[in-house]
Amino acid sequence: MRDWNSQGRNREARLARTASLARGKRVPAADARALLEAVLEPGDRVCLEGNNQKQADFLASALASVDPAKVHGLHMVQSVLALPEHLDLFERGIATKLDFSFSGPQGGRLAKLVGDGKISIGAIHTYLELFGRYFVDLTPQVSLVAAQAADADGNLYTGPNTEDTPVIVEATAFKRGIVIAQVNELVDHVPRVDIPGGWVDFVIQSPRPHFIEPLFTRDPAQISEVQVLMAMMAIKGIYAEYEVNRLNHGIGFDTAAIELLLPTYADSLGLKGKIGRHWALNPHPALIPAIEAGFVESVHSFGSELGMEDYIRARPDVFFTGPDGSLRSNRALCQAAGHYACDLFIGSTLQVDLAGNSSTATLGRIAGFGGAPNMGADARGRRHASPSWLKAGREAGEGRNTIPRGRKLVVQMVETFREHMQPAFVERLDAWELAESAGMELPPVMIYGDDVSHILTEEGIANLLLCRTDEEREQAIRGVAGYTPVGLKRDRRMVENLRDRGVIRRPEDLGIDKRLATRDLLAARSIKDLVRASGGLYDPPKRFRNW
Amino acid sequence: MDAQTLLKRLFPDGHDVAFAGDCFSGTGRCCGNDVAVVGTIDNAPIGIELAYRMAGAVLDVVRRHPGRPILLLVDTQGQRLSHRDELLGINGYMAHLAKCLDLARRNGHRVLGLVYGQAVSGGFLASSMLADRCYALPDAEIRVMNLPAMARVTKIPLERLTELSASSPVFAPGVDNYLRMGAIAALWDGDLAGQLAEALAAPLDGDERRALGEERRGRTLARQVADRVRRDAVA
Amino acid sequence: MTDAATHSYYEDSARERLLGLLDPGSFREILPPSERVVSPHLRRLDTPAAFDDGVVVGKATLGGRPVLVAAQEGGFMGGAVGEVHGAKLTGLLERALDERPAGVLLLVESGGVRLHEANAGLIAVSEVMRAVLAVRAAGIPVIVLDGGQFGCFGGMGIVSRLCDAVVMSEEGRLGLSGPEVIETTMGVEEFDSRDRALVWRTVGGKHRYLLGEAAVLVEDDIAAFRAAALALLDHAPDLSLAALEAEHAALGGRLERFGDCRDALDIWARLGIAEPERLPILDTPTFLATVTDKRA
Amino acid sequence: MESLSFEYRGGRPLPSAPPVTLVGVVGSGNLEVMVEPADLGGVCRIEVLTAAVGFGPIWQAVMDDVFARHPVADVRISINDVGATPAVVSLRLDQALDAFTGGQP
Repeated sequence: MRDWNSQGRNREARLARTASLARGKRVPAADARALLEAVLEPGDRVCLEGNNQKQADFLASALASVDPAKVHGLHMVQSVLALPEHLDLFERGIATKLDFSFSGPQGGRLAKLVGDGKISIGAIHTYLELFGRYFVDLTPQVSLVAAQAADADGNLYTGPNTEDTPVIVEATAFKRGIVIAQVNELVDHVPRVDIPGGWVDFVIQSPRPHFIEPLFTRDPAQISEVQVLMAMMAIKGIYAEYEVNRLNHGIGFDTAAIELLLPTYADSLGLKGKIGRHWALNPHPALIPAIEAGFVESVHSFGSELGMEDYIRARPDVFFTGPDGSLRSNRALCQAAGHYACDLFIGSTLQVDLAGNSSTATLGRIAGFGGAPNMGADARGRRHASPSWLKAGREAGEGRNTIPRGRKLVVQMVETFREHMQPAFVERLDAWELAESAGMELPPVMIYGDDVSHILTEEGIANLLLCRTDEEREQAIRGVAGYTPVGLKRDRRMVENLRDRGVIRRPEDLGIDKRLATRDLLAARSIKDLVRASGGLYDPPKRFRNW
Repeated sequence: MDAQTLLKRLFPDGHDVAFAGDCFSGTGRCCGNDVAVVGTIDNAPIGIELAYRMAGAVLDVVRRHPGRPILLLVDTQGQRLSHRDELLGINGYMAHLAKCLDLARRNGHRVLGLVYGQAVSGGFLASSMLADRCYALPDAEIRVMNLPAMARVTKIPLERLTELSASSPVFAPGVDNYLRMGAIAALWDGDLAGQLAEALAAPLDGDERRALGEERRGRTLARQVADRVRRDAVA
Repeated sequence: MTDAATHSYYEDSARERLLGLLDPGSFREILPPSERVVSPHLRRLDTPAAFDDGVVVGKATLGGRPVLVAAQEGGFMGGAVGEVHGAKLTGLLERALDERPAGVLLLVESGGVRLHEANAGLIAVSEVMRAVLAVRAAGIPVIVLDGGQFGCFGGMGIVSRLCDAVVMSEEGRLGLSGPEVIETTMGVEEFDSRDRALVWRTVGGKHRYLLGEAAVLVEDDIAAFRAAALALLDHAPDLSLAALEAEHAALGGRLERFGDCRDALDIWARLGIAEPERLPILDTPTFLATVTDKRA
Repeated sequence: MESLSFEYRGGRPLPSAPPVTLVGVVGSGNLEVMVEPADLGGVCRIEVLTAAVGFGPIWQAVMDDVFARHPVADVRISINDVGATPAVVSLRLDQALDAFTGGQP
């Protein structure tokens, strides 16, 4: 007879091996390694929580220290490879297979380990894909997560950085997996229950609070005049034109400049209440002036941002907060919101090719994708209308015999040259070479060209929705590529023609006086200005202070 | 040369210089003159305590021995590099030492410096460089930074710096470079006491280092530029 | 939010600062960029030079009174002093001996000696030091303004404390060895230069003001710097033995009182300031009200 | 370092010689631009000293466009550059020439 509960019995066997280690759900930090050795079985799929913000760092180092003779061949399924320990697992043979989204700072070492045959990569995903596969074919047998606090029943309080924890725990706990949480403190009563105790098997108080990176803080002092000009173009040439009210911004100084121009430049154009009202966005400090000026009505977040706690607590009408007053973030839901419920994504990139494909891949580094492709892709399944979506759809469909349909605005915002005169526009993405050298099935493209609606540079905006042929598309891109080799090879007549048709628009075509593009236009020019704008509620991490 | 030997050779008629830690002070007799001495040993880093003590020694001479010449014998690897010295305002202590030396000069004390060991950056700046004239022994070492460190900071290849330093006195360590640029009036060798006596008697006319640097062709712009800024007519 | 009523000194270039600080239309530059008195040494090291060698000098009026002014440009080589740069400062100070203006203003922003011409720079700084003291001895006040992005370190940190008064904003920094230099030489345990809160509470304007190293603390507003400079023109320089003995006693007192402190917070607590950890976040008026009568 | 020189003819002389204009700072990713009246027989001469070597053709293209926007004669433009991008170079030149010509085309 077939055993229909083998997973349940396997779970019981694992738990039985831990009997001597746990008191209730609590395990002392000193026994973390022993717990992992007892619970894990060779070949397990393991999710080690960590994103670009919160990290289950204590459990990561405990896992990296297990005996490879006992625990080996693990298949890691995790959002981000950020800590050295994440790769130590593979170096020591504890893990061999990897499915992930983003590797950021470890990208170089990851490429080397892949080259050495120590890691076999299943696939590089976007967040939503990876989360989706947790419920389909990559369900973790063991998950190691991080939270702020736990009570005796194992109820977890994540504080503002809930992030990936719900989706990981849900997938694990309801398929008979084991959930182990590291917490900063053990308390009698958690301020709110972010993860019900019934879904959590073990709780370990970490000797140190879990690491958290203030990744979304951009010091306005570093925003350049060129970025101010580009932000003016984004506001006047895209946000105002399409009445963009639901949106997501990538991380970067370009988009921070837009946030800081809302209360000044956008307000001077009479756009308050007409653009930028609803956001899927981490609580960017640079958004404070726009919130205070009354531009922003709501913000739902993937994660939180260090230093924003008191400010968020004082603005519950804007942010999603719990009864305890602190932010409730949720990466999976915010990614879904960004994909389906937003009309615009705008972000920067490293390279754009002549079809508008963009990539942040560089040779010798496997960096992955994170969430940008989920935001920066037309939501083909979308059915609800908005003025912005309909207008973009009309432009894309004009002159074609197609049924009416909307389009998402996906804007790539790049200066034509990056630092050290590296051109942002190229004939061929480095991603091709990376794919060949790393044996990848596809070149790692961040945003596909057919999803991109606009390319915005200091030279102008190219509206790719209005291009009717590949040749037009190519010339529209060359026409905003400035003095890069790609830009210099433009067909000048064709570019002028595209400009006449409004496919390419220069600052002067948009009625923007370039002389106004100075840092004086920024609603905050320093971190201290942001603190002031917040009424002293924003408490920036010390590395961002100059006081 | 160690400080004891140096003092013997400078003051063959005797001295009562007392050593305390890395600092010394007292009086030497040179050709019938009493000369106040303030100095440091062992390449001492000049931190706030040392700067403060040296300033105190200078003030003491001004107060108690009006007009007595002061000879600075400072051997230093530069200012002390520490968080705590910065916290307490080391630049203020260095400036205080400089002000005290300048006070002595204005009150008629001849102030001379003699570099006998190392003279580096801030430690040199706040002491012997404030003297009416500064001299050096031939084997002394004067610098801001050694070339390998300079290459790292400026990102200019070491080979290039080394090559250029053969022809330019402007950046490389070396007593001769400072001599050519006018900061060192002369090198003392042999009869140190005799040279000290001469230096005490030589006439003075303000800060002559720019003119000297121009004359010796080690610093060709400073005098001319400063003069133009001082005298150019302005609309 | 950028307040139309204030104009940031920190954000401005050296030339913009002069325009905002001095009486409108009064500034006349000496050895302007068109004279092309540039550093020959930078060119030999394949490094771009600036037409003013990173310092603007000239004469102007402040509140109708004649002044000589110099402004260092931190954006060019960190405001570092080379042969020409230093000679311009020295020449300007010596010009004061001839012209006897109401005061000399030094808008400092400098990492110290320019390594590309290190010997020339070091000697030049010592010439500036002697010239500052000569001007003060002649009864003309020399006033330092320090609120730029690059702070004031190295030889210029010493120069600043030779002057009659230092006016700082809390963004300004004043010290001898920059935190990066200390970290590179002595290790990150000695001074973590990336811990900006630590850097500012060690060498920033508020701490300098509490120690008495800065005479006046103003907001980062060019009009506030102007008002402070104007008020200081009436300062009478005093370099007498009595004055230096008083300074000696004060510096000795500082060593005795705070010599064992390891952090600015210890010093502030010892000054009798309640909740010293709150000082960094206070705006300038609140800070000044909080520390009244508490300065060392 | 590299020095580059460009000359343009066919510009319009200014009615009166304006004072020398200087904008920008010789700092990383930035440049200073000095514009002076000069008796050059109707020529506009641009002299560039740049820390970034090998970008002559890009400078040429940028300067062509600058002159098209500001066709001036008897003007000497001097540039000290520390690897500014063409966007920053164009911006500084526009600022300097706008200030120099006082808005005259």
